[in-house]
Amino acid sequence: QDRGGVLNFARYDGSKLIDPIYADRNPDIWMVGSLFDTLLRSSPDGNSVVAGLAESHEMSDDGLSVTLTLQEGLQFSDGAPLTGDDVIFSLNRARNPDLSPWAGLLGSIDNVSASDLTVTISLKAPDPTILSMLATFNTAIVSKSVFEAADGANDQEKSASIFAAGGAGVGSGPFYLSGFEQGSSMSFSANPNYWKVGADGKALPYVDGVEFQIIPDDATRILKLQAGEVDAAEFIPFSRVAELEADPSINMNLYPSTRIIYSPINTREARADGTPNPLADVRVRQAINYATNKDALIGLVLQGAGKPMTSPLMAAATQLSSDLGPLYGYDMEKAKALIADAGVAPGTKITFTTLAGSADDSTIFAALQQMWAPLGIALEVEQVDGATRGAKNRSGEFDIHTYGWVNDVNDPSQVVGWLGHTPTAKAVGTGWENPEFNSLFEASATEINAETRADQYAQMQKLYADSAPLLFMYETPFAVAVSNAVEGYVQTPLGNNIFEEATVSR
Amino acid sequence: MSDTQPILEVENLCTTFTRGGVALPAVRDVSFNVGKGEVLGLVGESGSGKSVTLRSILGLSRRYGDVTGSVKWMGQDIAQMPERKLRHIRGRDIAMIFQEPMTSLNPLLTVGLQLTETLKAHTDMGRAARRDRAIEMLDHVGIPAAASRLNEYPHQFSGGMRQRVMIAIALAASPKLLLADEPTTALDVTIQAQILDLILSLADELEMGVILVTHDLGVVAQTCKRAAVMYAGRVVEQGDVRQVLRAPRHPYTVGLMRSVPQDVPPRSQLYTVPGTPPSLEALPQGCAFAPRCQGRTEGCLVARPPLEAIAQGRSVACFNPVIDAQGAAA
Amino acid sequence: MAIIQYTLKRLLLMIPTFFLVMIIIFLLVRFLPGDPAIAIAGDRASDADLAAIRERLGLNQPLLVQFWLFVTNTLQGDLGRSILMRAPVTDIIFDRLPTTIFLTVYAVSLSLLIAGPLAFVAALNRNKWPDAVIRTVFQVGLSMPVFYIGLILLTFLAAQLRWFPVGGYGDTFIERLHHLFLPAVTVALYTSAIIMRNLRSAIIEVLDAEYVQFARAKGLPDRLVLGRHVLRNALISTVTLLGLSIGNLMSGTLVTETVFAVPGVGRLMLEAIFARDYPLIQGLTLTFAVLVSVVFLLTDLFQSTLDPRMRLT
Amino acid sequence: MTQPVMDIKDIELEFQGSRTLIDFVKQRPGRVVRALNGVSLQLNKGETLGVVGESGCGKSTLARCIVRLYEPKRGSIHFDGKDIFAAGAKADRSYNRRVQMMFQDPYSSLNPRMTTGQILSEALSVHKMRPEGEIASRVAELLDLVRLPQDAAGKLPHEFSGGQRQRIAIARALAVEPEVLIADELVSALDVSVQAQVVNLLLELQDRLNLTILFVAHDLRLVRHVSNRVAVIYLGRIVEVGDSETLFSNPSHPYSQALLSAAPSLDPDDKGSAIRLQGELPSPLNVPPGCPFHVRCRHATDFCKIEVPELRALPGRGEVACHHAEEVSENA
Amino acid sequence: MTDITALSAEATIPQKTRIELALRKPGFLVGAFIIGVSAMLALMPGVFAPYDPNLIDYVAVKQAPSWAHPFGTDMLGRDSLSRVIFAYTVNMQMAILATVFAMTIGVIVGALVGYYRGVADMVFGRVVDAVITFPFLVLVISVVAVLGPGLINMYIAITLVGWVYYARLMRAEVIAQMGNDYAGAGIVMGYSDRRIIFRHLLPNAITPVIVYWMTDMALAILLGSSLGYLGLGAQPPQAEWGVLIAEGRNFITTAWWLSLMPGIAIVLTGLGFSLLGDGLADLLRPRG
Ligand SMILES: Nc1ncnc2c1ncn2[C@@H]1O[C@H](COP(=O)(O)OP(=O)(O)OP(=O)(O)O)[C@@H](O)[C@H]1O
Ligand SMILES: Nc1ncnc2c1ncn2[C@@H]1O[C@H](COP(=O)(O)OP(=O)(O)OP(=O)(O)O)[C@@H](O)[C@H]1O
Ligand SMILES: [Mg+2]
Ligand SMILES: [Mg+2]
Repeated sequence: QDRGGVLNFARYDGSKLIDPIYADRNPDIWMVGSLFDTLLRSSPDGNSVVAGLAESHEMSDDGLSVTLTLQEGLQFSDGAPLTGDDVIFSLNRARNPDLSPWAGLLGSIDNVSASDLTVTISLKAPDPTILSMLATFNTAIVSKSVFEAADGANDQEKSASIFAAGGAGVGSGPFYLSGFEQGSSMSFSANPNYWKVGADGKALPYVDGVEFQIIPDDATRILKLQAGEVDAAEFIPFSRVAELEADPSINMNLYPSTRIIYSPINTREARADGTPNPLADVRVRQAINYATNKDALIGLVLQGAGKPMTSPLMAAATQLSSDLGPLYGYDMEKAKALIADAGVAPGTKITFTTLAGSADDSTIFAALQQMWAPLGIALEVEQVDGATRGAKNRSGEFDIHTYGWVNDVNDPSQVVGWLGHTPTAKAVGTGWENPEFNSLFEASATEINAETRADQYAQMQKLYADSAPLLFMYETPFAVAVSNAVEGYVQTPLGNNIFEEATVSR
Repeated sequence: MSDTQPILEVENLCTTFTRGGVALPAVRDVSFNVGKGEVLGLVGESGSGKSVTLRSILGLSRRYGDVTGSVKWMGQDIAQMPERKLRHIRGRDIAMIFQEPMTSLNPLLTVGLQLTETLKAHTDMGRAARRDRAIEMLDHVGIPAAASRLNEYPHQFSGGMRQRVMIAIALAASPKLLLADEPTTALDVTIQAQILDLILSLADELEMGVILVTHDLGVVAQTCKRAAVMYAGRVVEQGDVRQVLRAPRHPYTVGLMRSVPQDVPPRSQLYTVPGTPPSLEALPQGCAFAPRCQGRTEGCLVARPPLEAIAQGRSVACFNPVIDAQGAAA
Repeated sequence: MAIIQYTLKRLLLMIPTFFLVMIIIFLLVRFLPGDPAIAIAGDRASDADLAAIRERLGLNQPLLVQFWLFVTNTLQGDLGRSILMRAPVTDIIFDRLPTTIFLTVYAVSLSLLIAGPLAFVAALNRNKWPDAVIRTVFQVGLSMPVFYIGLILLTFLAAQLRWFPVGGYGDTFIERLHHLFLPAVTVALYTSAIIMRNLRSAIIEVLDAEYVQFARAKGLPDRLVLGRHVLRNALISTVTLLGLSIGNLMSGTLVTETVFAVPGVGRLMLEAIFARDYPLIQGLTLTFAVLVSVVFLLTDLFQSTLDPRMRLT
Repeated sequence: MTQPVMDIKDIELEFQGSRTLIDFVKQRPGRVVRALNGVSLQLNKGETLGVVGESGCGKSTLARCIVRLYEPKRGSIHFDGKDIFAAGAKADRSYNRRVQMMFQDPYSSLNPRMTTGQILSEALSVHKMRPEGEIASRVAELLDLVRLPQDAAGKLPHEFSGGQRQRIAIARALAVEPEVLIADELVSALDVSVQAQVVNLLLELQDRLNLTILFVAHDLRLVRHVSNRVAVIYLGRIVEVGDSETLFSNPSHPYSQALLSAAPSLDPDDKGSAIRLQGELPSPLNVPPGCPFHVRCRHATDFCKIEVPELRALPGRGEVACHHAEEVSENA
Repeated sequence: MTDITALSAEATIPQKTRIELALRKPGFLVGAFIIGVSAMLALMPGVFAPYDPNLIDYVAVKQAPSWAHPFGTDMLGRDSLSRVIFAYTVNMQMAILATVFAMTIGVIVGALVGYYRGVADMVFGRVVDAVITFPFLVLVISVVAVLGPGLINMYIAITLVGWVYYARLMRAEVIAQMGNDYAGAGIVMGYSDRRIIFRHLLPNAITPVIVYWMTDMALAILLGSSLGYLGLGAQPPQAEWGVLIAEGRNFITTAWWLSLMPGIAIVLTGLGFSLLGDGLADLLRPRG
């Protein structure tokens, strides 16, 4: 096994603050795992949890408490011992709604206590997601003493100053932060005290460190990789995948992901400006779904590197997803029939809101415009930036727009709540409201019987598929190109960048 | 000709510019001599080629047009001399004062520097010596407190003083010939008198030849020994200043003299030369003055009268010179 | 002494300008559609979360109060905390500014180096073939979009020939020169075209000026005539122009920094706008305004050192 | 002959240099150019009044005040008994019709993009001098009047020579049938031979149209030739005014004497007895106290440094502003 | 007297027509030619483009230049040549619409402020200072962000910022022209201020503005395509050079024609406007 060396990694966007509870953007979230450890970890297939800092865990029968046993001799990256106190501190911090935007995910926790190596989490109500949550970034363990010693009047400031100072000690992940330049670069150094051992029986990670450079421009990022200035580049545009696959010195990796690309459809009776909304009619929504040739879209946008969504609510890699594929397979005749049935006048104008500057969006638009033309739909484009798109989604000022999703949590409840549960987010702003769906969702939140819960999810997916509040598009992998020198780097379906087993040979 | 051996002999000097593909013969076949200590007046209307003549003598017109003919400085032809050699004559032997005192000094450099750089180029004086000489020159042209004004910039001087600074620069290296292009036009009459006095006295002291360009006949009368009259790029009449002014032979000179309102009844109609000077782009075929000339003949419209000597030191370019015209000061 | 007074005067004159600048910035930012709270909390946040964030940022206060806070805080040197970067805006800007300044100065120096001598060649050969060639080449440079040139240079000189690194900006001075060469060339292509155009016509004009003719008539060697009399005068208008176009020059860095992955304030500006990072946008525009004003001031001072007519007595 | 149409009383005019911050800090006012310092002058019907003086003495400023391009700080100008600067008077454009000005630079005073025809018909139509239909024929008449060929109407100013341009300017002024003409250095920009043509035209027109002319020039011979009366200005103040022949042959003010004697004679043998003035021209930025000329005057006494001399009539001469006028004119 | 006849025969200065002189300049000719052709393409793209620019062909993506597709096809199988040609309409429209309002406003404001000076001029001075202390692009991007991306909003943004530059130029030129006596002559003739400003000063002061306008049109195309590149300008699938380059940039090594052709179009048009501007400067100067 090659050991040592530094891995140079080109990112599309920089981290701003890597702290388990404050990370809210993907570039932050996906790096938490490198600096911090969680009590449990997701299994490689993503369907169960395995040991992390806690070597074992046990759920009580009534589902109201979880007992975990920490490994012996755990240390933070500076060698200080990691104890139950740190766990209590970290979990209380994570579930404090005044601090963490993610606190809601831990709403079921009543109390956390620890004695010696045993940590007990008692719950207010049964929570089927709790184990997954203990394997999620926001419950990662931080050092209580480091936080106590840090500068700052409150937790936010302490966190920021710890991050700004960098250095070992705050986490126990495979690396610690050793350098940071806002928006341009970041360095990780190997944590010598990391508990996990590699294939050679010595402590991981194999590399001495990882150097990140932030290069937002896709073409530049690839050029850097091709020029050998970096060893890996993430977020390769799919249009370049084939070219990089052909490059013998580069491995083009397409990691399975939970990312789905879909388009919320405004289902309200009237548009925000008061005009009647043709898309309120489920037949119209179904028709445009049928009229959309997903394979062609995948061909155009992803150069084939993706697959149509098979579950309406989540990526196939997510637990509990049902395979309903082909979900609205391309069928122009059916689409035309539905449109005729709904009585949509030819030349009906529908606005498609896209993200300014996104090549994918403009390709999707161009394709949809052509695909839907036979239905008599005149598709028009409206370009906005991300912030505006979010605001429009909230206020329902759109007909259709593109959106994407990647799971943060290894459990489907988050995405299903977001896409379908009206009280959570008006079903991604579509305004779709189905009482049956809502009650199924609410029931599943406390259902600890795995089978019942699975059944509830299957029903929700069926309901959702039928009324098509979305234009169901496709799932995409994470495309990361790495040089031949690199091995063992992984990006998980949730997007986390895993460097602990990566090696570079020079 | 002049009483002394000529130091400058200009022969058949022609300068032609090109503008938009059209040839502009600004100076045509000009010939004259200047002797030691002699002051030659060059008069003529605006655009008649006075300035270009002076600039061509010094080789400054080459960059803009085509210069032919010969310019003999102390017997040596400098018309075709390469810049590198010519530059040792410029400023040292032949100096020039420009028409516009306001624009002829570099606004960004101190007066002192502009004075001493000439000395540096032409003498081997040391720094201090150059400075002393500069002060001396400024003193000479009547600029008070010269030492303190060396570090001042041109804009801090009035028009008359700038003109004097230029004279000081021109005379710094004690040239043997001074080309003075309308040194007083921009100035008030009272200042004009001071400057002319200065140039004359220096010409006298240093035995310096001077070509004085002006369009003020009074200035010619008061300062020059000989006068040459230019019209449309040519010298049309040349001779002793008294003869030229008192008994002009060329019809143009006659017209010029008579249109000056002197010794005529007040508010009476003045004599005028009809018409306007021709444009260089469209010079008449024959005598350039013929279209305006009352005494013209058929021949004048076809052939160009050469500048011919009609008496000792006197020449006229006209087929039918005026015999008895009364000059203004006759 | 005079210089100090002059500077003082210029600074005083800047007060109303800056007030206006602050109003423009403030209003512009508030009129941006999209909610900074959403930008902070993400699309998935609940309405209550958003309200809390607005409260925390003081965004629910009346505009006038917000403006007053903005002005008073700014005067105290406090530009607020960046929403996006979670750090004080001043820190972030001071972090990034040197890179942009370095890039700009580098680009201007390159431009002068390229355009200066060529402008002389063109002016001295006015309307002859070297002039035509030089002018056309620069004209083409002026007509090329920055992002396109950047792309081409990157692809061929950096990625394929590997003469220059593709991105980043190095640590030592020499490294920086090397790293930032391509971005600087990209910016310089535009700047040098402007300089070349202007300098050429300035030189031509000065060459014909009476005082240059007079300098020749004095018998000065060409070296002195060109260097002392011509260049100095021609430079004044060029430097003025350069100073005036500094704003546009910095616009160039906006795109260049994005293409070349240079972590400067230009790129930051784009990020800030897209993330509705109000404090950062405000801070950055203000910084730009200050920077540009400082450059104007420097240009003026430079001009008044070169041109005694501009000096105050 | 002695009926004044224009009565200028004691006008003063300053140009305020912009007040710099340094001025502000030092609490001093900005730089002031005192261009006119109490000028009084009458213009009689049908006469030509010449105005002479050195460059920058305020000749043009005076001319511009008369046509209301500048408004004096103090003093008044009455035309036909009416104050031209009185409140509301400015709205009356008929004054601008009745009093016309011609400028020194014939090129810059004509709009380079308008043909002669347009220039003239604009003047005619704005002031409704003729019904629309007759304008063309009137333009032709005017061209005739100033002896320009008829095809001139279609040409742009740059296609004319300097003398012709000046004639266009004259035609424009005459188009509105004015009573008073202000000619500011009308012929200074022209060559001697052309000057005479324009001056002849002016004299002829004056006789025909009974115009009153204020003739500003620095060519003393020319002023003497055309003027009935002459005023000599020094540093924004009239130092002598009087009948042209008398003043030229026998100037009374020491400055007039110096000025007239400095003009070089056309006779090479008449070296004249030029009076050489010492010292530089004082600038209007810094007008000396007392008699403004005392700094350069041979006859100056201590009294001259304190007391400003008034313009007073001298028997057998015109009016002179000199404390020592009597002795001085004796000596001359 | 002799002079009456002689005077009317006076020679006027012969003058080559300025057009004739301008036509002798190769730069001007080339510029006029380029812009002429561009205008033609912009007005009638359909006549010259071989294909529908928006026709997607899933099976013919990224084809190299060939006889059928002289500029190849793009990643959606659209014909690049047709897209470049159709982009002429947008980009030439950009050149005009992004500048013409700014110019009109700037010229009027500049002329008024330059003529009257006073308080309005001082206020104007501060506004100019404030606007030019912002980098142009930053201001335009912010305004576009406020108004939302899109061509119309881009024009509004550029106009809002750009008029200042015209006004500054116009003001300076009007003040310079006021130094000429014809403005004073107008006042002396008793003409109204409006007549003096708009009939006399404006036509004379506008030459540099028009020359600048030419350059500005070239810059507007550059700016427009920069914004298109950043996604703030033209809307897809509208073909616009900046967008086309942005689309093609990922394929610069594999399908170089995608970005090269629109790149050439931008450079050529920019060159055309600049050359035309230089030529016009000579042509419009009142003296030959
Ligand atoms: N560099 C040049 N290029 C083209 N034409 C020129 C150049 N220099 C002078 N001329 C022309 O040559 C002619 C003679 O000009 P010159 O300056 O010698 O006249 P001048 O007699 O000195 O007149 P003035 O009394 O006005 O100074 C004029 O028609 C002028 O336009
Ligand atoms: N607009 C102005 N602003 C400031 N100062 C001025 C202005 N116009 C004239 N002056 C100054 O007022 C004084 C008188 O000027 P004026 O033009 O009246 O002189 P002039 O006698 O006509 O001179 P010239 O014979 O040179 O035409 C001069 O010092 C001049 O510099
Ligand atoms: Mg001359
Ligand atoms: Mg005057």
